Amino acid sequence: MTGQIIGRLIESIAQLCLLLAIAPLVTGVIRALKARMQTRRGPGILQPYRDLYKLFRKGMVIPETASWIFVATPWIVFFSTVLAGLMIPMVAAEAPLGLFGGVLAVIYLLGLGRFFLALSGLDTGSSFGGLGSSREMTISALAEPAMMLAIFTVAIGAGSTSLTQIAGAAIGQNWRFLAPAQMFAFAALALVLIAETGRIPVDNPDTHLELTMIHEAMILEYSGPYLALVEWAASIKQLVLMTLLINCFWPIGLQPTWFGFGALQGIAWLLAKLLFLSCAIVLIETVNAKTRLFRVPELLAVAFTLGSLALISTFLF
Amino acid sequence: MLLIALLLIPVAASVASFFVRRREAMEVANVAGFGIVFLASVALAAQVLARGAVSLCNGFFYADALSALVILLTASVALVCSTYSIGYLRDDQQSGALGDDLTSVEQLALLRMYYSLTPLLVFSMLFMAMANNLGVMWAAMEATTLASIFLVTFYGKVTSIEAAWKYAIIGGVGLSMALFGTIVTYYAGHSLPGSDALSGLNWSVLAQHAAQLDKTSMRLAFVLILLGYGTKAGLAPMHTWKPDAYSEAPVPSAAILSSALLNCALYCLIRFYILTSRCLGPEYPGRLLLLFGLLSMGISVPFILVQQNYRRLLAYHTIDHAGIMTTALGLGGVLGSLGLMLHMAFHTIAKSLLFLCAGNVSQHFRTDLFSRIKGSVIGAMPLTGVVFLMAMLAIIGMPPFSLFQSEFLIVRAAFDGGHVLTGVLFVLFGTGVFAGALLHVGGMILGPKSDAPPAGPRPWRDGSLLALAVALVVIGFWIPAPLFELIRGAARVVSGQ
Amino acid sequence: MTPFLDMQIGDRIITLMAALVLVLQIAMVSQRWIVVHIRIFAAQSFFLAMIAATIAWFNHAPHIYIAAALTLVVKVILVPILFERLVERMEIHEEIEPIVNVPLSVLISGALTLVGYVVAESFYKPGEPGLGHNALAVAISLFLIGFFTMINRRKALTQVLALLSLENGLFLAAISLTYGMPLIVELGILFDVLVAAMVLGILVYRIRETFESMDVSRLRRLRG
Amino acid sequence: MIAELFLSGIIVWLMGAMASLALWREPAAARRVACGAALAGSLLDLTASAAAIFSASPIAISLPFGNPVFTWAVRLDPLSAYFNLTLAALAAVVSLYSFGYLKEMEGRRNLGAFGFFYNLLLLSLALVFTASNAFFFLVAWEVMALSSFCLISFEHEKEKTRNAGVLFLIMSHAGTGLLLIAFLMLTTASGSLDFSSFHLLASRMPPLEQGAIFLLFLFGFGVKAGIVPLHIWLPEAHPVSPSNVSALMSGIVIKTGIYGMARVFFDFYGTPPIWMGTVVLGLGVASALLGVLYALMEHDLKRLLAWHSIENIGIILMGFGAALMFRALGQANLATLALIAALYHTFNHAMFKGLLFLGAGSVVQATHTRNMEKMGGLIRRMPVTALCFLLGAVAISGLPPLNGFVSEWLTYQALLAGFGTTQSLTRLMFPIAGSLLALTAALAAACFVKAFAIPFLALPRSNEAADAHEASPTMQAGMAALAVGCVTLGLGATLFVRVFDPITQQALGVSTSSALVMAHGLALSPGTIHGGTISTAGMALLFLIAGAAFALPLARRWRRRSVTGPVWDCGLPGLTADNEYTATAFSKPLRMIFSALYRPRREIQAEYEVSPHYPSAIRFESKIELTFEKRLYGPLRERIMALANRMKGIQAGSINVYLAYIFITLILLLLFVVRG
Repeated sequence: MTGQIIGRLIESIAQLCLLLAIAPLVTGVIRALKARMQTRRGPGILQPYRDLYKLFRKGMVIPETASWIFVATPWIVFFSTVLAGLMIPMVAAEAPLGLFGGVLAVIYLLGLGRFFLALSGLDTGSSFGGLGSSREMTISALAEPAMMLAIFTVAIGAGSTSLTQIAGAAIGQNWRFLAPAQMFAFAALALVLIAETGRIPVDNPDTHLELTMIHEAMILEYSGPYLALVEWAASIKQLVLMTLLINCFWPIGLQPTWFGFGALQGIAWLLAKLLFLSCAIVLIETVNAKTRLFRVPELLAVAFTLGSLALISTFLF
Repeated sequence: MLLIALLLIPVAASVASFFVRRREAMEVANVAGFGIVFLASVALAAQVLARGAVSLCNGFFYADALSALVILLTASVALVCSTYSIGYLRDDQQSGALGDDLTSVEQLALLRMYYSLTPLLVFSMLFMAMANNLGVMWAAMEATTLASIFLVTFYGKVTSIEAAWKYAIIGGVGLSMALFGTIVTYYAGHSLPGSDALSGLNWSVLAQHAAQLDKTSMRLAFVLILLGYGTKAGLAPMHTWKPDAYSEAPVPSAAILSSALLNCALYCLIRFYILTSRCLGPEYPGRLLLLFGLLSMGISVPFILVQQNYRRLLAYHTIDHAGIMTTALGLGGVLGSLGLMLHMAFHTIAKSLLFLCAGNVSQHFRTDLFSRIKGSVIGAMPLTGVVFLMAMLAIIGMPPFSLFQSEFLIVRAAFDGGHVLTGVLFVLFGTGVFAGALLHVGGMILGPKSDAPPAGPRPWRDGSLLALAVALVVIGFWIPAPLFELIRGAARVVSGQ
Repeated sequence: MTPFLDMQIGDRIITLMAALVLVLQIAMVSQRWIVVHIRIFAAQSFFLAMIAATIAWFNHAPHIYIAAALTLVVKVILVPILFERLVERMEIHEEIEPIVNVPLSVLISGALTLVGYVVAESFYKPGEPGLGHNALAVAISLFLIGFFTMINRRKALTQVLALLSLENGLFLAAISLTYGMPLIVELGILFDVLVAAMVLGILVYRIRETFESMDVSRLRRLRG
Repeated sequence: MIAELFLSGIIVWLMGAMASLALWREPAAARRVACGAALAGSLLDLTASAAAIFSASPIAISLPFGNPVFTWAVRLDPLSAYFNLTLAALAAVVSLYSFGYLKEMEGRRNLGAFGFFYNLLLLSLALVFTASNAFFFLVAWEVMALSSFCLISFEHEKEKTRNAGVLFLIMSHAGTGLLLIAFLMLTTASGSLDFSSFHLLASRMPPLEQGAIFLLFLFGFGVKAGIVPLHIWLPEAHPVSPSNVSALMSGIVIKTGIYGMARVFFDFYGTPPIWMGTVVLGLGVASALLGVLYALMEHDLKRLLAWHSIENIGIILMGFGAALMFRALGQANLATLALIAALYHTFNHAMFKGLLFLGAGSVVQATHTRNMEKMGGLIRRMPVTALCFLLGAVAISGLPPLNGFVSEWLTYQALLAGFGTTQSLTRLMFPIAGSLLALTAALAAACFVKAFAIPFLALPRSNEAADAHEASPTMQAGMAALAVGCVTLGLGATLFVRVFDPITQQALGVSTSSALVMAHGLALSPGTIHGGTISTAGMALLFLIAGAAFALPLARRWRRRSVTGPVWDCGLPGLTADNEYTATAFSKPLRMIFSALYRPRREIQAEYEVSPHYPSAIRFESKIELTFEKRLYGPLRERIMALANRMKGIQAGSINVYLAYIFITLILLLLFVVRG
């Protein structure tokens, strides 16, 4: 009993460190790869760490119109994202906080963060913030059904919404993702991921043009440590979603448990898979242009269709 | 003895108010007379409850629970209306509604006419309710028409004469059909022993030997009776006189016509229904009654939906309820007849109350049209407004008011009897009427206060209003055991079990 | 003379007079002048009284004599006089213009007579003393034609007349079917008829006063 | 004992009604008496029903009213008791709130009448939930409708209010008509009016009747519950009534429809055919989606909340539908899960919707407008209200760790498990419904970002908003109580689910709370073979720890380094409220994306002084079209009225025609007699 708890505790701390550590790395890698693809030199892959470090040491400006919501939001976003991160299997199939919630909880925790981020966007009274919040909430709402369908497909396969169960069911059958249902679901979830993490063609993470930006517009008024928190949370969220994607559909190298040398092997696999996925994302980002906001629904409609195809094909095959 | 008293007192009141000179005297004569009549009717009800059917002058007068109930209802309505009409007519006299160019003498003549005709009307209704001989019953019914015609023309307006004419002619035709029916019934019974005696037309006698009556004649007779007394009850398509007469007559008379007189017409129908169903079985009369009942309910719906005159609205409500009670009669059986009798009692209270409220409104706002009422009734006269709304909700079958109970019983009877279509139509029409009534009356009563001066005190009218209102509310929660027994007794008379 | 023979004669006489009554009714339908209208009504009522008397004679039913006498007094004398007075006082001259034109209405009344016979047939039982069912047919026809006349008339007064002739039908039915109702009932009914005639007369008068015309088809203010 | 408690609650309400009516001349006294009695009665009822849920046998009481034909009988079985509990919990708080809320009206309005109808409403609600025969149920049902009508049209001098009240009463009465027919069909079959005689009766009837009764009940109760397309009265009636009444209306009155359905579906029906469940599930999805979509376009704060009531009713119906389908498929455990989800959400909705309406009430009272565009910045002037409203918003958006999340999660679990229960194509309905539920929840979140941010955050948009003041203490207390309720129902889920055991036992013969609770009450599981788990308490705990350990100290440290400055205003000097994002602007993307449904119309009027590039004033107006009102009910009404007007020709005034009617009838009947 107590042993279990302590075990969970260790796992949680380990995964927590992993999350906090490699989240900026992933962002950095993606940026670097992108630069390379665009034949720019670009920043080094460690740039995000430098940014965070710098921001944390800076002072900050709080808008005079802002209320306590503005101050509370970064914390809520950060904590809820991290908490979501502890509920997914990264290295081992056993999610450290699996007991506290499955995939639904993950989605809704991210939702909680988004909710407050949108509030803070409107809190300052700047029209950019409102613009960002409005677009963010719209897109995420439209992304929701597709995501849910994809997740249902996966969950139905495992007969559970517990990620531990899902991943556990995936272990061993490494090529399961070739099944049509899995592929459709994967595609759907990938599209959703792009929308959720604010990547081209839905949003452009590294621009500050009010016509194009969504996420950046919401957090336009943040500065210093709070900006650092929000950015960090964003990268963690991206990591979480990517991990979710790869470990649910492509469980190669997923260890049954955290303990023993397997863990290192698991981490290695994880990094490899993340790298692969990042490349894919970079590819997509480079070959596509950002679409108009009112084209985004079409993209998500495609995702929804893929999701339902996935369902139907589980139903057929 | 009671019966004789019940008949003589109204006549006395009528004669008295015909000869006295002062208005107060007439008022006293009326109120006192109807007061005594009411007490007598209560006594009669008690007697009937105690000793069953009362009969007098070797069966010329005959009063069972059914008659007792009708008499009781008539008497109570008459009493309330008499107290109400004191305030009402005084107001008319002051406001010159009787006719602007009338001298005080002429006005007094009008009042005299009113105060002496009303007791006559009541007299003929009571007489009809206790006459055993069907022919006499018919004669009394005709007398009610004759007595009420000049109440309709009371205001002497162009429209009121028109209304009176339609009332008289249609009523006359209807009653002649009823008479034809009565004759045929007599013929149907002429093979019975002692038929050529006076008692040959006695309901009690015919009811005993109903089985031996000539079948074909009874078929014809019932059709004629249905059309005839149906005209008086205002069943579609013989209902056309009703809105006109009710909207033109002075409000108290309209109240009496629409509640008490309706009961009387239904009473006649019931008597013949009993004979016919005992002779031919309940299906034949039942189906015809259902047909006319549903038709009346259905016809009243569109007119209520698009009505602009609230007194005509009430008139169409009466048509609707005549239909409801006819349907109940057609359904028959224990439930149906109990529902019918309960509904008769409840409807009498609610409908007369509604007319009295309408009277207050039309006297204060000087119009019968919804559109002309500026501001809200409830702002101008709170009591009337509240009571009006309450009574309207009651009449459209809203619980906790009592009419819901009777209508519930009737619909249940319909379903139990397998008349699913009837039940469904009943509910459908009920909803239609509900919508129409609520749209109009809700809009009239609720609303902003108008800047018009609020109405002054009206002790007589509001007193009568309150009395009825209290009765209406109380009866929804608790019916005095004797009254319920009386109603149940009447229902037994109808269902024969 | 055996009662059987009497019976037949009685039947003949009654049928004959009933036929006359019917003819008069149809004549009323086709009639244009109010005064003549009233007179025809009087004649019709007279024949009714005669029928009543005959029935009373052949069936030895004394109380029918009273009914006959009352009919004579009320319908042949009082009511016509009352109405002719009314006509004079209101100096009505314009003739009746029916809603349906005369030939058609005569045809219709023929058809109604047919209906009357059809209905009466269902009452005919061979077993019974013949006296009656012919008369019943006539009675029903009278009733229906009278009714039709009411629909067909514009003038208030003529409507009242039609109503009364319709009641004549009832009277015929009463005496021929059942050899008269119990006396008191007859009295009550006749009294009612009398009062009704008076009341309607007064109404007619007031209509005339307020509308400067007796045309009831103009009474169309109350609608909906 | 329980019976006495319940009866005393009833009596207290009755007394309160009478007393406040009697005191209508002294507003202050009337207000105190009315609210006091309501509060006391609710507390009594609360204890009674709480005890009744777990009492071994249902408590039957017969009230001393009615007449020999009809008995006024009530019975407290677990289901009734549960809904009574919901009622009492909400009513107590709302009554507390009303102490302060009604003070504003003193002298201006007849508080005596208000108190009368308010107590009458509570009374009739309690009786609706407990009535044990068809007749008495309908009586209570209509009394409830009537008192709601009087409370809705309390401010009847406004025409909008009058129309809303009348529309409500008419539709509700039409629904009652359907119920009447359905009940009487059952009565004819059972020969008695008593509910106990209907138990499982409907399933024994021939299929056609069974279906007819089902549909009659569904739509009869659906009108009151406000399911699409019978919802049109709801967004009209709820906003116009006083806010404490709106809280009751949305919180509990529409739940009477849910209660009725629960009673019918799980008491009168044994194992219904599967199409019934499908219909209910479909209606649920439609109501949820349309409700939230229309809410998004709404800028009247209370109307927005009213639309959300439709949405949540839809979510509840999804649970019912799933439960019915599972029953048809013979999956008692899953049926239990779905039923629990639905009932749980019922209670939750009562809590957070009550909270939101009370919050809206305070806001409206402070700003004298219901239009969000005229509010703003209230979080500074009304901090308590703002906090409570925020909690309510989080809860209704189904975000963890509050109660809305728990019940929606249970619904997901039920729908998810449904896929495996059958091989037929119907199984596809479950995940589709699930994904649409996700869409609904996400849209709701978007909507409540708007509903909280626009009124409470940034700069005030009007003078009223600028000098708004915090609500009175009792009002704050009321809102706080409900907020606490939302939190506890969220964190204490594992404790609360035990309440459902008696109900599911009674309805489905299964009690699963032991299977639902895991890890010593720390986590909640759907009770399916290896379903996932959640632990709202755990999440909250972690949040607290993290907050205490990092957030607070760091925030304090960083504040020293922080300065306040103006918002970035693109260089144009001075950010004013005009620069702020409006509610209309916020919902614009969705308005464009779903324009097929909304059919938006926009009008722009600009006044120019110098050149067309520099307008001096712009007036922008955007309207959407309410499809059902415009396409379904409007034409229907016009048709009926046109028909009625045509039928008026019958009464054309000509006496000859009138006589002709009678004549023709006579001839026809004569021929009928001769022939027959």
